Amino acid sequence: MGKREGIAFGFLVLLSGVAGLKEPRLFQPQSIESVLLWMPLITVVAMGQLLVILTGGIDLSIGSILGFSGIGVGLVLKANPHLPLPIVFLAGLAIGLALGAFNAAVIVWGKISPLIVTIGTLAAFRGLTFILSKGDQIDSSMIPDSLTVLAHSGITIAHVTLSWLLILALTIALITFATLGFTTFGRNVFALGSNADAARLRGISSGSVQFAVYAICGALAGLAGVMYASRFGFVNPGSAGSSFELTVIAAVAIGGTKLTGGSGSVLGVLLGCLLLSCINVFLSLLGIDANYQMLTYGLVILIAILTDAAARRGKA
Amino acid sequence: GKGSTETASSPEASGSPAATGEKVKVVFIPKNTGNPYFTQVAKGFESSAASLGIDFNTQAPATGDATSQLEVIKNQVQGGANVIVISANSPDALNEALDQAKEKGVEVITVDSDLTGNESHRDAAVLPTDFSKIGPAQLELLAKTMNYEGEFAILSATTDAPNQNAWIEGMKTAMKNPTYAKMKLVEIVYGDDEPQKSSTEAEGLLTKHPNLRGILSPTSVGLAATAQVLENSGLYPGGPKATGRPGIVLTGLSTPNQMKKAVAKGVVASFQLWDPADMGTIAAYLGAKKMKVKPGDTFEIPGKGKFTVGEKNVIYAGSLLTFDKTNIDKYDF
Amino acid sequence: MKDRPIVPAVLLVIGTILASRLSPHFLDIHYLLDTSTLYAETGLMALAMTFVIISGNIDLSVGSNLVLTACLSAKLLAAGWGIPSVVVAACLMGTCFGAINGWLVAKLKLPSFLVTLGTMAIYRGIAQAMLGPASVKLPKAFTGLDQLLWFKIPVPFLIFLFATLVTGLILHRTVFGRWVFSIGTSERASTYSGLPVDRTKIIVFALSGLMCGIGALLIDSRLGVARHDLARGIELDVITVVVVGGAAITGGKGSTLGTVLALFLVMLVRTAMGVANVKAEYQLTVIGGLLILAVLAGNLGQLFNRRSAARR
Amino acid sequence: MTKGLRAAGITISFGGIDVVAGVDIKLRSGEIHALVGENGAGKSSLAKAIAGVYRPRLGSLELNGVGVKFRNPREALDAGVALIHQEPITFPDLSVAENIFAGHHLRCGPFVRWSATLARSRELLESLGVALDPASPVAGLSVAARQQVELASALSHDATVWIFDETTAPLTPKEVAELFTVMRRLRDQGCALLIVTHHLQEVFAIADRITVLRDGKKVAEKTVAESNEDEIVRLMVGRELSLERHEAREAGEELLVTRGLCGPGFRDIDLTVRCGEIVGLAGLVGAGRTELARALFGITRPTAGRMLLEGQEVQVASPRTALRLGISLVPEDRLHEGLLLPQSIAVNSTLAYLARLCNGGWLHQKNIHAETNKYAARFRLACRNTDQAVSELSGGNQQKVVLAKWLMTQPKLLILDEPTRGVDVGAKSEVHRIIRELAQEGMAVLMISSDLPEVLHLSDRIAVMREGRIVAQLNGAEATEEQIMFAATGQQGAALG
Ligand SMILES: Nc1ncnc2c1ncn2[C@@H]1O[C@H](COP(=O)(O)OP(=O)(O)OP(=O)(O)O)[C@@H](O)[C@H]1O
Ligand SMILES: Nc1ncnc2c1ncn2[C@@H]1O[C@H](COP(=O)(O)OP(=O)(O)OP(=O)(O)O)[C@@H](O)[C@H]1O
Ligand SMILES: [Mg+2]
Ligand SMILES: [Mg+2]
Repeated sequence: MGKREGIAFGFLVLLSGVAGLKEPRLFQPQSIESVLLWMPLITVVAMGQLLVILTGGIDLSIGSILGFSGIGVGLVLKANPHLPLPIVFLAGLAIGLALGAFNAAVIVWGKISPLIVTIGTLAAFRGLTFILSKGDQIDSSMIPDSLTVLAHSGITIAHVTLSWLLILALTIALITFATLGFTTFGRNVFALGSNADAARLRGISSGSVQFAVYAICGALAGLAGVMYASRFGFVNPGSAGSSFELTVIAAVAIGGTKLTGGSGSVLGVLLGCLLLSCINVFLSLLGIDANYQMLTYGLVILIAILTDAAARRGKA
Repeated sequence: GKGSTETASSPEASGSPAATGEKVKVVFIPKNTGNPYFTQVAKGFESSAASLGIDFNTQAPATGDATSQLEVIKNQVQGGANVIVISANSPDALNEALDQAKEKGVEVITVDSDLTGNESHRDAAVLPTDFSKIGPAQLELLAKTMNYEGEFAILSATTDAPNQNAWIEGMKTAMKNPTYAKMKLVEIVYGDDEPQKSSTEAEGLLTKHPNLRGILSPTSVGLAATAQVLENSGLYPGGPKATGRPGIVLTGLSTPNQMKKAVAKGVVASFQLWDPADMGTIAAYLGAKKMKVKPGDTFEIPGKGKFTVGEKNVIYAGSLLTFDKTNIDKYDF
Repeated sequence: MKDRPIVPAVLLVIGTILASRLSPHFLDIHYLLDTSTLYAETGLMALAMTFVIISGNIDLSVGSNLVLTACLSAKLLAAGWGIPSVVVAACLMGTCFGAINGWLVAKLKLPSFLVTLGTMAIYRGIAQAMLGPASVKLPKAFTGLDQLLWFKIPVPFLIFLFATLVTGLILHRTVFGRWVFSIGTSERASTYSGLPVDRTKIIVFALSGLMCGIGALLIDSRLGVARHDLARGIELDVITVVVVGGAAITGGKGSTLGTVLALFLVMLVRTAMGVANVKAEYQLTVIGGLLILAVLAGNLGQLFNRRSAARR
Repeated sequence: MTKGLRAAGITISFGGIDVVAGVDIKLRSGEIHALVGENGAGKSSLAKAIAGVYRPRLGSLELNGVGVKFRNPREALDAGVALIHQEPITFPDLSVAENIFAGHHLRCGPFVRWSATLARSRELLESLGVALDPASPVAGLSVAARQQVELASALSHDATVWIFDETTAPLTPKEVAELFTVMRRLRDQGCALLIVTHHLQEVFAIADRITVLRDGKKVAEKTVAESNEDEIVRLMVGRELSLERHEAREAGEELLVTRGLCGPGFRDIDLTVRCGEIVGLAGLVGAGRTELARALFGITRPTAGRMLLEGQEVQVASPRTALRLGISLVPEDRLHEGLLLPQSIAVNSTLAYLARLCNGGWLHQKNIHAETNKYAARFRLACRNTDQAVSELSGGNQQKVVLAKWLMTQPKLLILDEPTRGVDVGAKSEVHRIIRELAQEGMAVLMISSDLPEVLHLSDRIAVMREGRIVAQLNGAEATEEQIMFAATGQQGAALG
């Protein structure tokens, strides 16, 4: 664990401590499960976003990809309610991969800034989601129990259930960790983000690295679409994944990732996701007045950033 | 549609389209696109559009933000709409825009969501049913399943949703009735009509109130999310975790399609709503005739019945339907 | 500075021709001018965002700043303040909220994305905490500025044009503007050149805040009410406009003219589709696709040029 | 069939202008070939064309008698052609070891072999005599250190053709000597080497053959044996250069005085610079000279000690304060600290002086261009016009822009950190002349340079730093290279390789 991760972790412990003083039930298995239920979606998408941000790019379209995949998979399930689960997940992954590959193609071959491309597809994919769904939502009756059950059953340790979704998310985090730390592809991701010119001169194909990260990011957002259906039991073409991009980028950034690329860690991002999950669950558990929740949320995020900055200064 | 012969003969009818024999252009502006509830409202329009001889069109903003409808209103006025039927995203942010439309001779009717407190900015309102009755009816539905005793909580949409707040007020008033003396409203939480937030709030309720017996969610996203949370926790009556205790009952407002599974599983015994299409039918009629209504007026829609214009030009479309295992499969919306 | 925003200009012309074919109601100058009032706030904030983005930063809090200032101004008016003093107060408040962002970014060396992500929630959060579900009505004397015409041009549009002129001159014709470009190109080299880097950043964010303040007055006047949930998501519109106008999100590149043309382009596309009854879902798809195409068109020329020259 | 690399008729154009026109060059195995020429002559461009960075418009390459075409640097490396760039191009966020192996990681399937990477890096760095920890990050290393990391990276390839583009420029004699050992070893192993440099004594110390470029054309190819420095200089610049001798000047008032100044990288600095005096600051790479200069200019804060300017105690809190006090610094790292690469020459050269050049805050284009043109002419800047982007200039010409920027501010104290790194002989003598003129007019100059002849040639006084301290102060007229190197290394007999 690096210094920055340590700080993020410390902040998290402090936050939980303070909140726990006010509401001891925070440490009940139920509350912990609530936090853990918040995690999977954001974690999976954040891993993709981490890859993208490490290369110095950004993907704002993930929320719309999530929605599109959720609807797409929902329609598939509506037609074939008995589809085996692995195929359902693969379908989500494939839909996401296709949309991500579209982003990638435009960014790499069109040489357009990722921000512009994904602002564009943020709107376009959402529009396509509406068109695909014909404006109807995927209701709970179209989503089989075998899928929804994954959100609340899993491995139980000390009365706390780690849902299958969480386990899937953590597995993906682990794979990302291994990929980034130990494969040449992962190292090329860092190299590209650290200095794109140098990467080119060293013979790293920035095009294929970029293509891969946006495609993977899309695929993971697509997977998250299936997880969304599993977690909430319905998918609305308008609200599924909407504004998710800011939450995810916040998690990645709070986890100490440099937004200009080249530096960041999976552990840090996991902590960022955990921090956001905690804030959201605590807001509800502490019974903070609904009208004060946004203010509190903003303040906590700002304090987290300031803590990180103060700690970095202390080091320097 | 030059050949249209059906023209409004009502004395209140006005405006050029009728005079020139052109079809009345009616546009419906829902809160946002992709919302199944408003799809159903639009069906009401569509089913009567042909017989009324109106040129009907739905134009939704992409998001349900307070100001997202402004642009749609301006564009529709420019596009020659004669009647704007709108489910307002905000009770007052549209005031100025609607006034400008009215100045240009456009009739403004609100459906489902009125401009509460700003009624002068529209000509008429078509509301699902008498709002003062929804709160008590919901409470009664919940109370019955709770055996009129125990703690319950409300999961609403946003803090500033006028309809929600009106209904919750109605419930609070009804709570004074001695029938509900043994019931206690422990908390009102807001899920912002987001699945994520609604789920977290519902989970929070279960944790914070170990003696909770009931949850009431008069919003479809909230009800669906809470149903999923209850199902997962197994705390619903007869659920795996509810052994030796009565379980937590859940009810609220939602469309039948969204709740079919939860009802089948017994997570939700019963819930309520009206048929949103009724509002569409009535608004289409009012629009087609370009009626300038005033309180006390009555009119009859063939096949629908007689309607009376109430205070502040409000027209109630119908009555509350209660859905449960026995009847839910008869509905498809 | 050298690269002129040709692409938005060309698209604007093509778009206008197409739009007038799409709907007979579109090409109506009064209507277009009237519609422009809906975009006045976006436009003002985009003018300042051009500075912010050229300086290598981003301001996500503009929408929240706008709303908070709008609510506070409405409160002041309701409390009986006179209109002139509220106008001054709104400008000051907006500037101040912007300067807070700038101070955090410049003095504490925090990434602007994170800072303004935080203040985005905080500013709107304050508005919500202050007003709750209620809305503040504005006095009649204050409303309807968007309907006020001066030589048939709505006042908000005039304000926007005036702001364009002023900010354009500052950005492209003054030493300060040059500093903004320099800092965005290389903050380190600018520091070594003795430029007032921190002060410039704070001013840039304060300017962004000032535009939010002016925008707040416009939106108050236009809607007649102030609530905490207005102008949600407007920051993305603002950033889109600036980026389509040719500003590089990495800093050092962009122009006022580009931003203005891009604003007109976005306005044109939305309005044209709206008046032609294109459904929201198709509108979204088309707008998203057009955005990409617009930039792609600009790049095609470059790609072509590059091919013919020696490759780096 | 000859072993080695042959480039024939290489022509490279930018925007329709041929910056290299029909150059033939032959790099033979077991031979060190020097490429010399003025700034902007096209040396780096030619080197890049050979190594697959640029694709030449015309011309062909032949490696060991077989025709080759490199579409990118990767293909060149795979074929055994390695280029060490003029400006070190590194990944600041990555470790030294990873910088060495980025792009060609030691791997096992898709996985990186980390321990092998670290071990190999350590070996490579040791073979270069560099004491850098392979696990440490590259961010924060000096230009010289980064240059050595890049060198190590190149050496990690099994290349047979090596191109060193001004690799010695930021290095002090000790490091240069080590580098020469490496070059000789490569040559003896049968590699073909091309070195680009502006130091002709280096050429004559190590090269076997010399090619001279002028304005993109090859003007001569000579063996070292049949030529001499004067001839090469004449061929390069196309005119006679008068190398003025050092003349003693009368030093004026004390301008800068430091007493016990400490800070990151330096300690107990007692230094005095008088008006009209040029003080040279010598030392090895990493001696802390740059750090001292930064502190004097207000980039970093001294932790202890006093600094007096014209007798007044001053706190230099920022470069801005420094500028107001009349202190200017020509920084060492021109790419990151000196220039706004995508911006024009005019923008860059007037950046520090802009506020004074344009009164009232309005840009005064006429003044800006007049001032820029003045300096462009004075430095013989090779450019299309002053609106050309600095990124398109050759390394030496970029350095001239940086110099122009700081001379415009007319400081009282001018601190120069490697002012002539990458500057050709002609321009260098021009820069020297200007520095001397400025001193004559009463400016105090503190010059950091790793180029000992330059230090000896210009300085009235020479301070030598070692491990953050000033270990010797020598009289400029009497000092010798041996004395300086002795003080800098603390051991006898260290000298040029
Ligand atoms: N990317 C580019 N675009 C346009 N012109 C360029 C570009 N790169 C180099 N040039 C021009 O090509 C000419 C040769 O540049 P090059 O870098 O090869 O010179 P050099 O001989 O290495 O000089 P130096 O000794 O200063 O390093 C210069 O006039 C330079 O301005
Ligand atoms: N080659 C190197 N090996 C080890 N450390 C180095 C090297 N180069 C720089 N450093 C680090 O940088 C610090 C100071 O470097 P600085 O750049 O100030 O020295 P310098 O004398 O100016 O060298 P240069 O000749 O590169 O200008 C040293 O204390 C050391 O920690
Ligand atoms: Mg060169
Ligand atoms: Mg140095």
